[in-house]
Amino acid sequence: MVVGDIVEEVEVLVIGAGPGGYVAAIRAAQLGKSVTIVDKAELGGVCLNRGCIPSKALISAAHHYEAAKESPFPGIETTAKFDFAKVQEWKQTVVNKMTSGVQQLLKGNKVNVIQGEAFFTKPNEVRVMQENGSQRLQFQHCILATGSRPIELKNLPLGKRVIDSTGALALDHVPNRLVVVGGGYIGIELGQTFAKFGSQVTIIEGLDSILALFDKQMVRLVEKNLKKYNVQIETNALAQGVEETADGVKLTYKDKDGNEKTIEADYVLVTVGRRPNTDEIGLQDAGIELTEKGLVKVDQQCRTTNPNVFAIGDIVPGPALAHKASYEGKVAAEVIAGKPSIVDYRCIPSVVFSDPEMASVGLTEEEAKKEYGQVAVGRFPYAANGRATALNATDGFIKLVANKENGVLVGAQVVGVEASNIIAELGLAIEMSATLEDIALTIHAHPTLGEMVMEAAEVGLGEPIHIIKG
Amino acid sequence: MVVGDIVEEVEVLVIGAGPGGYVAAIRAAQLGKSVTIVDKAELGGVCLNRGCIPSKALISAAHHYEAAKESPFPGIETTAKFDFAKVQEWKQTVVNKMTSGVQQLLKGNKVNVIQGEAFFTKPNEVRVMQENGSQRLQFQHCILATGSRPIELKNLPLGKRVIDSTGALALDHVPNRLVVVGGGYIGIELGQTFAKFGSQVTIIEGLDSILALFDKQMVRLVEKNLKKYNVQIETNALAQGVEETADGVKLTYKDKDGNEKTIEADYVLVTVGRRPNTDEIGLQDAGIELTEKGLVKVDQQCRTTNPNVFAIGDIVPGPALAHKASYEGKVAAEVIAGKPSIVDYRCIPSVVFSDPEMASVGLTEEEAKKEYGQVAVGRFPYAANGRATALNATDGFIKLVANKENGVLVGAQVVGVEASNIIAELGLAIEMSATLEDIALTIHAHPTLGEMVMEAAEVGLGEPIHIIKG
Amino acid sequence: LASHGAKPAVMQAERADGVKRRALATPHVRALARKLGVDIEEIQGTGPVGRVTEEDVRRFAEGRMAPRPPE
Ligand SMILES: Cc1cc2nc3c(=O)[nH]c(=O)nc-3n(C[C@H](O)[C@H](O)[C@H](O)COP(=O)(O)OP(=O)(O)OC[C@H]3O[C@@H](n4cnc5c(N)ncnc54)[C@H](O)[C@@H]3O)c2cc1C
Ligand SMILES: Cc1cc2nc3c(=O)[nH]c(=O)nc-3n(C[C@H](O)[C@H](O)[C@H](O)COP(=O)(O)OP(=O)(O)OC[C@H]3O[C@@H](n4cnc5c(N)ncnc54)[C@H](O)[C@@H]3O)c2cc1C
Repeated sequence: MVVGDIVEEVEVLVIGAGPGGYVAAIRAAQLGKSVTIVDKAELGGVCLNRGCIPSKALISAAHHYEAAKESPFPGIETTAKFDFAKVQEWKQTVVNKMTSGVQQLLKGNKVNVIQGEAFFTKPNEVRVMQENGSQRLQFQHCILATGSRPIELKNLPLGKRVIDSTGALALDHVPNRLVVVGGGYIGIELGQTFAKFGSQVTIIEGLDSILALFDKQMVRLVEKNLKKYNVQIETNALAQGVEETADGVKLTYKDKDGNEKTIEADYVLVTVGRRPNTDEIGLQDAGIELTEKGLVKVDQQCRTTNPNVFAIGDIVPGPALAHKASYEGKVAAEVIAGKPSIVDYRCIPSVVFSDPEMASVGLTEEEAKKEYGQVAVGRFPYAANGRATALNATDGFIKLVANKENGVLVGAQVVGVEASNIIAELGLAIEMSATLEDIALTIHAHPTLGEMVMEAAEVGLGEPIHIIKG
Repeated sequence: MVVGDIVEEVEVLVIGAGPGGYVAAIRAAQLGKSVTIVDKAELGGVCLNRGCIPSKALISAAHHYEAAKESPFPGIETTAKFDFAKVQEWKQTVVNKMTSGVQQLLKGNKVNVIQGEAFFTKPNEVRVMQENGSQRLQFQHCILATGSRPIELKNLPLGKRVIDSTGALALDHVPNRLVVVGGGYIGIELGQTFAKFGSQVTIIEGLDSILALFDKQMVRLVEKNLKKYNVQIETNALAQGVEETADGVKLTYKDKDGNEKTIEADYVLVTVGRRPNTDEIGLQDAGIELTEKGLVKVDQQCRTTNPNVFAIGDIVPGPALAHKASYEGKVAAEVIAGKPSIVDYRCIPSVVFSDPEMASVGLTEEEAKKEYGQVAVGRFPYAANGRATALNATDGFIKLVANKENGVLVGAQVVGVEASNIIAELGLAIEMSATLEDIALTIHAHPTLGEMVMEAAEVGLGEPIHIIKG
Repeated sequence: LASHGAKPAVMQAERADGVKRRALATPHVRALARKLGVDIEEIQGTGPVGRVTEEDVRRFAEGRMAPRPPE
């Protein structure tokens, strides 16, 4: 390991190997660039190690456990028990499969991987701190993808029993009582999962609804399922402080009427948002400016105020989602390789792996009304779909929102089984400027959940087949 | 009930209340027509009563049983047993829900429903035979949707132990040994379902592969799963005859080497195809001509050689699928209501609810090569997808086929978990003449199965992220 | 095999039939062409990869666009 002042030259340097960085590195290498990627922790970033992948593994295990614990199919009797340590072990094999996949992909694309923490020392140079020393790297172009970390609240400092999403994903047992502070998608996904495994869960939410960014009618179906597991939801409630006791933790909060309350639990899970990792990488030394919110300022090509440095993913404005990070990663890599790419999407889907699943893309009805005045809306219930009925999963609906003037789809929301997969067609539809008529005239296979997309479009056109016109 | 010679006048008469007929009736009524629909059996046709819906209900019950019997999730231990009579009862509630739904939809759209068997007596008149007499109906327009029935082979006459798909769906117990003659999609769906419930299944297929209309590489994954259940597959084998014994049935067949063999079973299920119900409805009296194959000749508007009679669904050329019948039903209804509709689809998806599921839309690689010369193909494996890994369902792939000249998607095949839902986006893509680039640049949510669609498009463009470029 | 000899009106469960080489246009644009009484196959598309757009159909229907030269 080189210590000190020998400077290595790299063509493209990527800092951070999450879904933004590693995708950018691969694309840049594919386009002929010589690429080096630096990460201070595991390849795959938050997403593969402490985010999307481990959470979805636990969610699918919990779902499987639940489906066998209480068979939804008359005539099929099932029983289930679990060994949480083994579930966690399996989750880790899923994570390892994905991260070693990233390692192979980087290798296969001849990307040079360095383990270490990078910070800028000059507009075109970083220092990488490693276990046994440090290294200087001078770059022609740099892609910054350092991601984000959980917000820690002053009055709820992390500790043995006050944990963030990373801590919750690493628990070696299922807590008896779990309090989740923050009912956003991460809090709900994790809270519902532990509730399925048997935790008594309470959710403390500051706003007047959990999952406040989603349609109220969608959220109602998730709340219904949470009730099944005796999850208590306190909305308009403000966490005040915590006190760790010998064998637990006490949380005090103000409930919606302003009364101070105390709740005891084994763990308090704080999921109140994430903050960008922009504070310890010497951005000022590289002439990289931040927005008021502490995010990196970028143009349409993901270029920062330093023309040789690009930034992508959770550290730049926009929804903090893995697929947005990857998309931007490709754009930045292509721009560096001389292609005329820009960030030019019409929509970014967002999916919550709650039970039932929720997914949304483009505008909601209210947003579309503001934007276009008149809108055409088509809503179709799972209960009227043959496949959903045969799956015994009839809770849910699909809603399409179109600009009334020209019929072009501008938004869609889905809640129900497989919402995460149904949303794909609707994202493509929006990107293609498909109209409701385009969707209604596209033959969808019977009996599939996709038929609901076609039928919702017919409802929007005023010609529903499988529901009575209102 | 009117017997004899009083003739009732109807504006639009629909014969057959399957997914072709009932959808046509609803659409015609919506467009202001006064509609009467006649069916000799239950509303919903084969599809709801003896086809898609009951088969998919049994398939999902079997899937659930299997998933609990052998938990695919380490750390989750489950057990399962079943009571087939109760499963059948539940299946019937699913069917009843759907058929009573159709009844309500017809009522809500003010469609007049008559129970009885119709046949033409004149170009604009039918007689309807009912339990207590008959009735004459004169129509301005008629939509013929009499569907199809299983083919009965001369040498395998149906009996107590030689059954067709209708008989198999109605079994009140799981046979110990089941022989399926015909490895098309219906045979495989039913055979695999009974195998999951514990039957020892043998499939006798005349061609050199089961599911011969599908890509060999897709079929291989289904075969692999069938092997897990010890299903024996005899290809290039010809059933010769059956003999019912006291407590079983013997099937003789010629195997691929021409050797005559005998196999004993509890039931022989014959699924060798279906034939159109065009033979007993007096078509010649109405001036309605058939094709050489016995299907009703129709033009682009579903009009028969009798200009006031339209025909749709399984009795006209094209794939015998419920969604094709419904699509044609809408076209015929709209034409009758004076709209300029025609049968104008680019593609019809077909789905097999095997394990894993298979789905196909548009052209295969070979077909596309013939049509376009050069093609671009993108294939992406489930094993490289995060969601599939977290679901522990990594068997499968997605394949996209584009016209190389302009990049326009012309076909797609999917085998793997949720193929039935993934195919929806690809059907829309083909109808929209989306290019591989359109699909690759559409942001697909992480971690979802839909990402594979985007990645397959990137493979087709030569820029894969999550697999190494071959 | 006797069954193969007896060929009544046999319908195989056909797989999806092919995508024909036809004008590139979405279902909505094809429907619009029918409403306006024009043959979409005659229209020279101006959209991406030669797609016939809604605007192309309207212009063609109003006689503001020449038919596509025969190939
Ligand atoms: C519990 C949870 C569940 C989630 N579920 C989903 C989901 O289902 N779908 C979804 O789209 N998103 C989900 N997310 C969000 C998703 O994980 C992020 O949006 C995504 O990881 C952002 O990618 P990124 O590349 O910008 O950064 P990150 O994934 O955060 O990666 C940043 C990388 O940079 C490295 N790094 C940071 N600073 C330095 C430095 N100075 N030097 C070297 N390396 C550095 C870090 O070690 C890290 O590996 C979830 C998040 C959490 C916490
Ligand atoms: C086991 C099985 C599984 C299947 N699975 C699928 C699947 O998953 N997906 C799919 O798309 N397709 C599937 N199919 C095929 C699908 O069922 C048919 O394509 C579809 O039902 C055809 O619809 P139709 O309206 O043309 O006719 P049908 O559904 O056959 O309905 C015809 C109706 O006409 C009535 N009728 C006939 N003659 C007369 C008369 N003279 N007078 C009055 N009424 C009359 C009949 O009683 C019947 O109700 C399956 C079929 C079977 C057998």
